[in-house]
Amino acid sequence: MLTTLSTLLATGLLLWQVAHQGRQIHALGGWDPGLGIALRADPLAAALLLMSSLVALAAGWYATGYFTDDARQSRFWPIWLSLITALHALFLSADLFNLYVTLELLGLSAVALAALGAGRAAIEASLRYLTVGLLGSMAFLAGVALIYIRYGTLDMLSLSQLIHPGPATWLALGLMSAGLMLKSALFPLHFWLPPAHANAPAPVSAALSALVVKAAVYLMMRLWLDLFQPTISPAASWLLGLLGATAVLWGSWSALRAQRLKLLAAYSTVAQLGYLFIFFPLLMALPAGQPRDAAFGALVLMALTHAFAKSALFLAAGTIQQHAGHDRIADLGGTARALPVTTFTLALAGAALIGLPPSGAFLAKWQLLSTAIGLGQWIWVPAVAIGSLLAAAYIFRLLGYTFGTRDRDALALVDGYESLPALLLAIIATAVLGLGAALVWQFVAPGALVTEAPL
Amino acid sequence: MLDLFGISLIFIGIGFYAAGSIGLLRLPDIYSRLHALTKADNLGLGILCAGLALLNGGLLYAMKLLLVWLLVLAASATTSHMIAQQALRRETN
Amino acid sequence: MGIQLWLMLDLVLSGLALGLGWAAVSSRDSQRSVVFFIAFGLLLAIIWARLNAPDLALAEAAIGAGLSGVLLLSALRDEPAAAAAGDMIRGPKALLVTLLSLALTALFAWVLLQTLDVADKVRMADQIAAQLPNSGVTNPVTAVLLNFRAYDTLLELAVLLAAVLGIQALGPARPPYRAAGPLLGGLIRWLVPLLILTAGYLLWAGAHAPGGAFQAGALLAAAAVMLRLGGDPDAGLPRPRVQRLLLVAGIAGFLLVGIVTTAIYQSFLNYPDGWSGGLILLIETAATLAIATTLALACIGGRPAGWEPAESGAVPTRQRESK
Amino acid sequence: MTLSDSILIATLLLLITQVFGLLRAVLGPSLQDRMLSVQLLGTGGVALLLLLATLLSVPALIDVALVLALLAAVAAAALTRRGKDGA
Amino acid sequence: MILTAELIYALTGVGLFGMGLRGALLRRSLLGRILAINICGAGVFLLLVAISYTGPGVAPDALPHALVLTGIVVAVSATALALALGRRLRETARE
Repeated sequence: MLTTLSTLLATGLLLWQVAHQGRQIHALGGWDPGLGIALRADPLAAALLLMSSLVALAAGWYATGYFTDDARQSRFWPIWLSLITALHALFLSADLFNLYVTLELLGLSAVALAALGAGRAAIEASLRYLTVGLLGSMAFLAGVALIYIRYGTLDMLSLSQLIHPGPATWLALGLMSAGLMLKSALFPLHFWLPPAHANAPAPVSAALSALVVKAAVYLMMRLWLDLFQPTISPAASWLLGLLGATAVLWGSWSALRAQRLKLLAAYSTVAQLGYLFIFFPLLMALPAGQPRDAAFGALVLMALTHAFAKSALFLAAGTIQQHAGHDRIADLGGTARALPVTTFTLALAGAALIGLPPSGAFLAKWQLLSTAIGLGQWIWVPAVAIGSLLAAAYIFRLLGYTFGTRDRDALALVDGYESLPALLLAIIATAVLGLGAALVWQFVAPGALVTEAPL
Repeated sequence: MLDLFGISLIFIGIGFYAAGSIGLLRLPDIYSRLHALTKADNLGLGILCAGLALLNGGLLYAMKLLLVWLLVLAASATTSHMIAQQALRRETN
Repeated sequence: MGIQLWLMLDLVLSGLALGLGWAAVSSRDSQRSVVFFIAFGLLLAIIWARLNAPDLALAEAAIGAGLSGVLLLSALRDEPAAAAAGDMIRGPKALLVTLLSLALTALFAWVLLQTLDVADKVRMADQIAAQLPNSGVTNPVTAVLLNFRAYDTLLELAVLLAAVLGIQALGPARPPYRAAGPLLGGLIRWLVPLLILTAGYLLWAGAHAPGGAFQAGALLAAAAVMLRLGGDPDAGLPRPRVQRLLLVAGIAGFLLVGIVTTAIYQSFLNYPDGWSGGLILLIETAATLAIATTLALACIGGRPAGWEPAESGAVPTRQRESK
Repeated sequence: MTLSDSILIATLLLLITQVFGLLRAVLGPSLQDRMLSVQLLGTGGVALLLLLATLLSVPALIDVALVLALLAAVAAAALTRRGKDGA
Repeated sequence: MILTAELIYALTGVGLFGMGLRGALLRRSLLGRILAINICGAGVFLLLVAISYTGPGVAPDALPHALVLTGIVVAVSATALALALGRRLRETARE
């Protein structure tokens, strides 16, 4: 707890520094980047750091009440901290091989945490999660090797000066992207995500869905929108956009048909990640300037909103599961009466997932649509519209059941302390990010990832 | 002259290895294979080490090679014994 | 003539590597796969030696061929022998996957041929050579691992730790082996001291010659594994409380040095001039102990008895043993 | 023919004996047969490393040979230990 | 293009990578998959070491060696975790 708090404090300091002094570079060990490893904190990294610190804080707070016996607590905490370490190291790293190591640390910690969920399903899912993750890391590593062979450096800042189009560059990008797509569960490589996320303990699910997959998406952003951007034609990013759009439709549809609450949340993650990938072809088509900054800000806002909303949803689901003993959606009648705060959290998080005002996602989707229309890329509009409708459908279906009554006598009013973290996260997702969206835009935009000059 | 002698020893050592490999391939059952193999390659390694020591000179170097050889000798004696035991157990079951 | 002979050697070695790799990947049962994989590890150690990478050859001999082998073999011990057959997926899907991987391999090879022609071969070698005198050690690989890219190594220790924590969260340790007979007992009596001795030597040698924390840690772990194979359920490891300390020793050593250097020089892990050698040895010693404990615990495959205060996991183990 | 060429030829020949030895691992039939063939690769590998140490003039490869010999013994012990079932 | 040691081993590495990839996608058993992923990784490692080789008697580029050393340790950690998970899975099946 204390660790998480101090991490948050440090992140806050870093954020302030980045906001006031621009991008921060730290060459570890005092060696030139390339020989040594550099850390980089730019607005994007700082925003995601803040996101992961807040979510980790809330989920950690929740976990103190969730794991009841000492043994499980003592197994959970060290791995939990190593997960957060990995996330933060990943967001800050500016070295391709170092990123591979952080990816592995993240992957192994995530698997170990997911396996804490009791039962065969959790173990089975985390095994698949592990093999898929390892395969993804291997593809990523092969790409990194190719980059080193071609350019003789792993430092992303000096690489951005050297990089130019060519077969080695493209194959390296392809391999790294394939690995990251596997890790970020982009359709059709999403098959492993729903079981792994749905069977983990609630605070773990929250971190996995909100943060861990985001790490892979963050790296995709780094590669496509920053490092490799000058070497790829916008057409290549259409593939990502199309896969994203398919993910939106398929994920939302599966979420609508899900029988379990946590499975619903997991499928919704597949869909929400899809939106992020729809931004790629738009951003690639835009020249540097205000419209691109606006679209980029929307992408970050979307990612942040999803992180807070989804972690809130999973934590609320955990509370429901603990009180009801199950999370079958059809049997959730009476929940609204027994757990009003938790149900309110579900509704708030749901609003953010659908993209209702005043949530951050509303503004982000608005920006997404207007950019797509402005660029004449009409194809994304129906995907976003249908996806949002489907999201509305699965959220209202869920809420409909929770407000329903059931024959057995109503559960006692037991909402308390443990439902607060989820509520806070949901409030951040809807109100804070919605009302403070301008700040996000302002913070992220000036440096919107097109600052090519190192240092 | 010393070099020639050393090289010859190395080739003789490799001859033993070859004998071991052929034995491993051609002999009919596991026990005779085991026998052929361990005899051949342990002896082969010893002779080869002697040849290398002659080529390079230096007492420390020779001692190191001797250590390596003794180690392989002891380890392979034990492990082939264990493999034989295991094979025997498998057959009696 | 020399060049042709080298090329022949290279072709045989790589042919063998491909053959063993293929055998390990596509054998019909897992027992066979494991044996081929161990052979593959041995061969890889030879290939590293051939490619002038003695540090890697050491690590591969210790970890790749040795400890991975032990790990996989004890996994075989758990696995029912019958689960072997029909391991490969067949049919149209298999054909598709084969074709796709073949295409990717061909593409990769083609790109590689294009790239090797144009790429600058020097890469980082010059910079490493130039800064080596300032690194405090003379073995360039150790300089990269513990000075230039020390941060990677720190995170790598974290990876090891995370893996072993994950393993221990899963359940109690594997049942111990029965006590060693005279034959194995004899082997253990001289092998274990020799392993420990060699570990110490490699740790010390790492500064100026191939060797270092990983190789030394792996050898120590191998010593622990030998003890366990001989019937010691705790693999010669100290009490759980001490084990915990040892597990984090490597990371703690790194962080301590890192924080102190940050406080003094505003730069994480920036060793002061003249101190580098000593600090590196300090960190390496801590890391060796941590790696040894971690790898040994990973081979044990779960919580050792008495790991958690109210642990009941040790009981079934004992019961199975007495059966 | 120079000295190092002859050592190179020796190395090549040794490697070829290893290839033949590994055929036993492919043919089997029993696990013990395969293990024997791996054991051959272990001692053969030690010899190969020693030859390479001279050829490439990297004396550290002798240390590698030593470690390989040590760890081959550990792996072999693990290999035979698993047969003792029941525990 | 002349045949060099660098080229031979680099291509072998690529071959092992492809082989491992295929195996990881086609093997059913956990052990088989893990082995295949390890072979896949070994291919990448071989590629890295091959391109750092500069001929006998010349000091090679040490950076890839250090990376591969890190990679080997990461791979063994992942293998150990995967095998422990597999064991746990079988135990839960028996219970």
